[in-house]
Amino acid sequence: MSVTEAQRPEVATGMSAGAGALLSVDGLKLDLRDESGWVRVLDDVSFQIRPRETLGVVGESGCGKSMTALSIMQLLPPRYARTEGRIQFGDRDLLTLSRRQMSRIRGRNISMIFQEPMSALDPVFTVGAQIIETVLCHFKVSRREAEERAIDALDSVGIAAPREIAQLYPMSLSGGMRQRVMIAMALVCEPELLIADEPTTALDVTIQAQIMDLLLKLSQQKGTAIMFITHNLALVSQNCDRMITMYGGQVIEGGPVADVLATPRHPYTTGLLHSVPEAGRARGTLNAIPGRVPSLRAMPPGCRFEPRCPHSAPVCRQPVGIAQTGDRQIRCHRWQELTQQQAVSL
Amino acid sequence: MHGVGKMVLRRLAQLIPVMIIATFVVFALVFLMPGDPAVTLAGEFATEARINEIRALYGFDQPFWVQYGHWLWNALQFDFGRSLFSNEEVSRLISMRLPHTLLLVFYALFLGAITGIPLGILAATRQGTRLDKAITSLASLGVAVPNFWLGIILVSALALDWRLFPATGAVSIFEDPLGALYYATLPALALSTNVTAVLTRQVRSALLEVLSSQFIRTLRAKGLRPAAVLWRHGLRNVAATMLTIAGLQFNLLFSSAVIVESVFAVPGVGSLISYSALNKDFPVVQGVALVLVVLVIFVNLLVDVLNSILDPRVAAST
Amino acid sequence: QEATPQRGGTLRVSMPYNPASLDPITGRNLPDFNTLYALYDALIGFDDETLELQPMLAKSWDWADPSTLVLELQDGVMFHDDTPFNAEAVVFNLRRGLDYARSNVKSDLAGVQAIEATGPLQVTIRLEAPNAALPAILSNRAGCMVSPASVQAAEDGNIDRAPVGAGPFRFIEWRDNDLIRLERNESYWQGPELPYLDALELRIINELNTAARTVTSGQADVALQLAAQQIMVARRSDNIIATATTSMTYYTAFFNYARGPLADLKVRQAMNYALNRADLQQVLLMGLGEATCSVFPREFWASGPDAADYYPYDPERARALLAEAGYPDGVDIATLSWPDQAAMQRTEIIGNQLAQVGIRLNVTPVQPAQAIQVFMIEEQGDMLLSPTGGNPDPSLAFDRQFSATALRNAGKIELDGYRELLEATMSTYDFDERQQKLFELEMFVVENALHLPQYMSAGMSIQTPQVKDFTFGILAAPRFHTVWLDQA
Amino acid sequence: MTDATVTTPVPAGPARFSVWRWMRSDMRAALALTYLIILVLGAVLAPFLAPYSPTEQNIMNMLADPSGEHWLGTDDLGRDTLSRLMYGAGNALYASGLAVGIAVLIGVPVGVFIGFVGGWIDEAVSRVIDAILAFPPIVLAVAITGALGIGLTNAMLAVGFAFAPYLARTMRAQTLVVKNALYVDAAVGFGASRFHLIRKHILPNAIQPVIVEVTLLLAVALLAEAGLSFLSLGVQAPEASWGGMLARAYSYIEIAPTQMYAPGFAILFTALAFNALGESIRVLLDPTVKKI
Amino acid sequence: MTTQRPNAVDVQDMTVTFGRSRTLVRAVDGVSFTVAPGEIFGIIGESGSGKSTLGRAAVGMITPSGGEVRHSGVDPFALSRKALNVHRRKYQIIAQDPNAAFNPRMTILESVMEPMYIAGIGNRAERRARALAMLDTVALSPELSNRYPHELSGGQKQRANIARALVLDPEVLVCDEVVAALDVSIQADMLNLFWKLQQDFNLTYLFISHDLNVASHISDRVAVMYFGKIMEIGPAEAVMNRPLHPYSEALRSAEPEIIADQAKARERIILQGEIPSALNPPSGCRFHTRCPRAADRCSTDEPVQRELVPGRFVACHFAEEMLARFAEGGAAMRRETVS
Ligand SMILES: Nc1ncnc2c1ncn2[C@@H]1O[C@H](COP(=O)(O)OP(=O)(O)OP(=O)(O)O)[C@@H](O)[C@H]1O
Ligand SMILES: Nc1ncnc2c1ncn2[C@@H]1O[C@H](COP(=O)(O)OP(=O)(O)OP(=O)(O)O)[C@@H](O)[C@H]1O
Ligand SMILES: [Mg+2]
Ligand SMILES: [Mg+2]
Repeated sequence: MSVTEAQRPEVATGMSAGAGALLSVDGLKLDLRDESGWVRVLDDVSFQIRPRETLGVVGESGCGKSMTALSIMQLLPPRYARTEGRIQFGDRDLLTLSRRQMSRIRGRNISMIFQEPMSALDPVFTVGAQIIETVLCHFKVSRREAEERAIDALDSVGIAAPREIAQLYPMSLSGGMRQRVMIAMALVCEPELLIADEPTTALDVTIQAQIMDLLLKLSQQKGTAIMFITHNLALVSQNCDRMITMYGGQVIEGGPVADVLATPRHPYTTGLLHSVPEAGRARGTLNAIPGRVPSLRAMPPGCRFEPRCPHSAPVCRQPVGIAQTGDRQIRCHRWQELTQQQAVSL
Repeated sequence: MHGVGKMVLRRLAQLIPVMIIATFVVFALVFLMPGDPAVTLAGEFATEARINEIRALYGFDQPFWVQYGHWLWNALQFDFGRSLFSNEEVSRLISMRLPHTLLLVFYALFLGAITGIPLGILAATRQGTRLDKAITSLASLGVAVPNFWLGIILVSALALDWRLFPATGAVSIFEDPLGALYYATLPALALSTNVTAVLTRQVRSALLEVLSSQFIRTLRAKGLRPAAVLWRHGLRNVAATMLTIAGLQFNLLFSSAVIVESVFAVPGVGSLISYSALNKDFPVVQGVALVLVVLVIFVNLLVDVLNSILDPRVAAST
Repeated sequence: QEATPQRGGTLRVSMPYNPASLDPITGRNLPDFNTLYALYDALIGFDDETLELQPMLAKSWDWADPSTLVLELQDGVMFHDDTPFNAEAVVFNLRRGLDYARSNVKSDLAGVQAIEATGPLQVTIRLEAPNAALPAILSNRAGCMVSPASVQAAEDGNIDRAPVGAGPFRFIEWRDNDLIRLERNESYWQGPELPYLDALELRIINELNTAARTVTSGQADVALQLAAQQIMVARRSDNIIATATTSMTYYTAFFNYARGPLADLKVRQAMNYALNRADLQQVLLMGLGEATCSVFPREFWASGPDAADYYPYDPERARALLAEAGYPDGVDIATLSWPDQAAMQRTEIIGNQLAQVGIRLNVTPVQPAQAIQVFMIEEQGDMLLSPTGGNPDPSLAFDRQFSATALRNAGKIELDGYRELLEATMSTYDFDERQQKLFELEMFVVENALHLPQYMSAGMSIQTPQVKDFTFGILAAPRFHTVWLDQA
Repeated sequence: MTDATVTTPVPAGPARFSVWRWMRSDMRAALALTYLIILVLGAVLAPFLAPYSPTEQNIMNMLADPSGEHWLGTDDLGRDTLSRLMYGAGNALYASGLAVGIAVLIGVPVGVFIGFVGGWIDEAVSRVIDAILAFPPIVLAVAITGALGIGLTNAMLAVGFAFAPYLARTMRAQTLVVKNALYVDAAVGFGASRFHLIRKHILPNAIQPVIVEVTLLLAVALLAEAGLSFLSLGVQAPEASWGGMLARAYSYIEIAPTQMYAPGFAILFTALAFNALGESIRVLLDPTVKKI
Repeated sequence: MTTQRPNAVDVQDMTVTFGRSRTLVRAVDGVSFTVAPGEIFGIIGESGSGKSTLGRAAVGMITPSGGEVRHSGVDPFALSRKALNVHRRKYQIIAQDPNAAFNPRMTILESVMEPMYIAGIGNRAERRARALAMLDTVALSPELSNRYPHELSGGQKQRANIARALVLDPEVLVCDEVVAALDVSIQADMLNLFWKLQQDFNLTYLFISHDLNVASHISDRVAVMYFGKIMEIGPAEAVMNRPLHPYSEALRSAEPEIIADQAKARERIILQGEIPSALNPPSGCRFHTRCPRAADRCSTDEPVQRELVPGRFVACHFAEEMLARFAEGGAAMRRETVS
């Protein structure tokens, strides 16, 4: 089921975005509308994904991980969502594309898999039909050819009897199987980028391990870059090359996984790391981050983590931008001080 | 499909007690009605002796259980007896009248569907706009309007003033299919408002729910055009809802037909049953009620079967 | 009409009632005659306007003695099934009326002792007692001649739905509550010309407005048994002819005068004085009927000169009578009434009029069938508002309402003197004498205020101008054999 | 336990339900409610407001067209249509209320009971409900009215009986859902009695969709009353009922066609108002839509 | 653990089934364990392995179809319905989903007062005072008490949930996935709270979790469940670091860890396939269809649960081999972890 280079649209080949990034998100802002009006959900989100790389996105529930992904895919209804900024994919700014152009990119160049494998597949079509549909949507091939590709795709995600499984409806599949189908569907057109939004959260650990393994293997084989969204730091630590941490609709820290986890610079990342329970760790002494994420309508004007931050200082009430040092980003007024303190305390 | 076959069998098994209970309910109700068919049978200038004679002749003096049992036994052999008042075989009465009612009901369903479904889709895809509000308001109107009143107004406007349609009557669908449709148009129109309204509402909300569900996002994420998402996946997912609504409406349409048939002088079972119930024409009421109940149950069964073919989840859950 | 009758065409008739049966002796309702007289000829006929008896299948009839009637029959009459009509057939029919379990004419023929074919075309009927009403009875259901062969062929002798007579039209089909189709009897005994029509289609439409509409919209030629509203509407239209003829049906309220307030003559009379019949008739029949205190139309030969206007509208007198009767504060009358709109409307007006003098009606609406049960059999309520009438013979009209055996006499009592007066009307065959006796009986009923008569109804019909020579007779039983369609 | 906290003042929770805010958020419901309030007032104050007595006949002036004297004309007995409409409003509300009341009184307890106990009782009663539901409701209502006797009250009792199974079914389904809710489980864990479970947890949570259905049923009942009156089962002369007025007007449709409109529109508007209110309550009660 | 006092919970060979004949599911199948008073007993397993069912049956919320349950020596199922209702108050469950645990029409305070109302404790004012005190104990600010459930966050609801479970002074608390629905930072907070409450009130916990880290962090001992059976029981730390059952080992290895590079390098056991259908369980050892070590006998003989090392019960034919491996490689492994 190889796809010849010629079939690939221009976006992918003309890889001209800065620093060789496949996807480059720049100052992304997102406003959503609900009953009480517009609210800013994402504020100045910037990050890059390089070809073939796996980027982990972590953060607590509601920090805007999914919204970032959906903004990239432009899957938010325009009536209820406003995006600003730049989302550069290859040589195009996705935000400037027409709906038609965008739907050609979706599923073909960027695909996405979702958290809930239970509800992410159309219950009234067989899984085979849903994969075939994807193929037919992007390639001018015969139905037969599309079928073959679909079977191949199911085979490649480790489904033992792909022909039989293709005849089944989603409801007769287990969660793990469904997620495999989702992956098969996402990868059948061999996209350059796969956005995986908490693909294993609803699964058991053993199945989670299978799925993660499969994702990594496939992405390596096909050279697909992955944006891997999760709230599980450990998963990121095991599976990703680089990571960003989000908080309150902003990216607050980013860099190579090993570096960030070894020497977290933002107090929030530190807090997250310390709150993970472990066997043998003295009970009752987990390092919890006090307080809660403020509501989107009541974000502090300065650093958004300031009210919960153990290192909060008056300067933290000023707005803070993101700083780039080497291949790491950090959004904190006091990161340099804190790094030194840490160094001293060590 | 394996699951479907099983479901049909199960439903058929359930059907038997339901039908027996249903016949019992009607029999009991008709029995409880005060008044005596013997009085009517005896005629305008009857004497009391004659009435007693007739009572014995027809077995009205037997206890309830005997009469019911007798009837049930015959009904099991498809013998519903004869009308007390016109001596017509009930089965013949039904076979002559049911087609008229069915034509009306299905015609009304059809009219309701071709208006309600597009309106529902339109409202759902334009959710929150003026158009949506206008359509939902229209739907409310459709539910609130008394059918027979609408029928009367339709008759006076379309039939009597403009002479577009015949005011009354019916033509047998078997003798003159086009004529039958022509005759049935006004009454079906009067009946259909409810179907239109309910379908509009339900299609709208079901489609909204489907369109906001997770898998729609998946479909769009894999590059499907909005039109394909709506027409292929959205509609297929609400098909079960539409069918279910149609099934429920089927029953309610019979209800409305009772009155609308009399306004339009349609010789259907609706007018027959109300007329016979008032006259305590046991065999007719019984027979018609039984046939209606079987029809309703059968249609619901059909809806379930179709649903389970359309939607595998239904097959699994039953 | 000046024009000469034309042959051919199908007359489409709308009528509100499904016949109960097309067997004359098992049917029971007056509107059945819409069809019965088309299918069957009776032994004796009558004039539509005067109800004067005429020869029909019996060329003549004679009282050999006060309890023996001899009929001479027409020769050469064939039933629709081509079996001959003769004395045997008459004997068969009359015996059937007496013996058949489902026969509703048993009481009509009650006094018949023997029926004999005294010749191929002569039948002799012997009675237990003189009965002047018998010829009239033979013009009605009991006299309608059915083909004996058809009865013998039918299962259980049940020919309700397979009528074979000797009338002008033969039966084709009866779709219950929908349509009855009849075709011309090609060998009708009254001549090769008659009937003029090729076929008759009687469409049953229960709803009167709807029925009337079939004529205005051209779907039918005639609509029968309409109400005043439809006549009023039709009269506005140029190409619809609406007719209303006073009929033998009258509106009244049956009393249970065996008990309660209505056992008191003064209360009954008070009610009669309190009723403004003219108004009532004007509103309900739009002036097409005839206000009366009697049970017959004024023109009818058995109706006396003083009965119809015996109780003028006199509320003062009514109040006085009530007070005399011991009800100075008014009286409550438990009233039963039919639930349909027309009946309710009538009840409301009557109630309103009576209330002016303090007679309060407590109305319970009941279905017609139920009303008989409740009022006449269970003997609940004081009075029942209902139309009635259409008896072939005046004596019968009294007998069936006021005799102790009559179902309508809910109290089952006869006032002193009633029985003698009734029997006198039955036992004389001299027209003038009988008329005199009937006047006396009528006055007895009126003076004793045995019921609350209101007005004579009118047989109402509408038709298109193409329909010729159609009349809706005084019995409200149309005959179609002389009707013709102007097809020009 | 720390007793210090006992004195901690507990500030009032979030704002309670307010009709005013509800109405402001939903124009249609506001309109409907206003209409219904006017209707109720009209019905209650009819003796003072109505220009004429509803039963006062004037047969010399029957079927009059609308005029300054009779705004909506007169009926077949010369009674003032407007006055009858106003008095009829009371009957209309009484009729719908009675029918729905009966339906609730029968349907809700039965539904809760069989849903809660389950087992063969549920199975058996559900079959009976299925059987009754297979009847066209008006046919059932006609039969029951026949058995009870003619009259507005009896007709509406019949409609109530005919609707009860619908409510019972909804209630049963809801009960089944709520019965398995975690909070019911929790209460069982605290040793709650069945009565307590039903009263405190199941009923309040299961009744929601029924409340909506009830509002919608009010409209259906109103239409049913008209229908039954049309079949001469609901009249109770000389009292005014809209259905009865409509049925009566129908016999004069060709003489005085305008008589059809007043009661027809009264029924239409009232049914519309009930529906609008029902829809609004549906939104109001929907926990996923936080309106107020 | 003192042996004098009877066990808080003593389960012997308990079986719980659902459905009948063809739809029969043995959700819990012949399980035995004991929980001492004041102990935190962790139950680990994948979804559908029967953890919740076990927990519910252990405190008498569902009646087992076989085996025995004793609460401090008392058989709750021998009690009358009334007595059971009273008894049950000492054995509470806190369920996984805090969002569904509250009647949406009752304020938090009302919900917390309800158990006392049912039990007939005190008058309204007293109940209210105690409820507020309890809410304070779980660090829920009193101004939240008059709110409705949907107006609270998941963490806050879970606190209220705990408060409600505690107002009747229970002895045993089944904590069924109590932190699964919460974010990490809140989860840490809750775990601390659970620990503190256990200390303060001397509670006995059955701590159910599918998250190995969570369960082993808080528990004294853990039981590993698979498909209705207990595979292994032992001290938390020991089961985590030196699993004696291939399933425990696989779980352990599947659980991701934040030790950046090392983790990637670590040899991971990825189990093949998924939990088989509950309607037709595999013969022999239930785990053999997925077990990397499975041999022929595993599909025929069901391994018996035995005590290999004092306090460690295992049901696997190869348990002895696994134990031996630790005896050899134990030292080396420990060295590895330290560096
Ligand atoms: N329609 C909407 N209107 C207003 N705010 C919304 C809407 N949808 C989502 N939000 C808010 O946007 C924020 C970001 O949500 P998002 O789903 O991206 O979070 P997440 O990081 O993916 O969380 P999770 O881990 O729970 O998936 C949340 O605070 C959410 O409340
Ligand atoms: N009420 C019930 N009726 C039928 N089967 C049930 C019922 N409750 C649980 N089961 C079945 O029993 C088995 C064990 O379920 P249980 O809920 O105890 O698992 P669990 O380990 O708690 O899973 P999870 O992690 O998903 O909560 C499952 O196969 C489940 O389908
Ligand atoms: Mg998300
Ligand atoms: Mg569980």
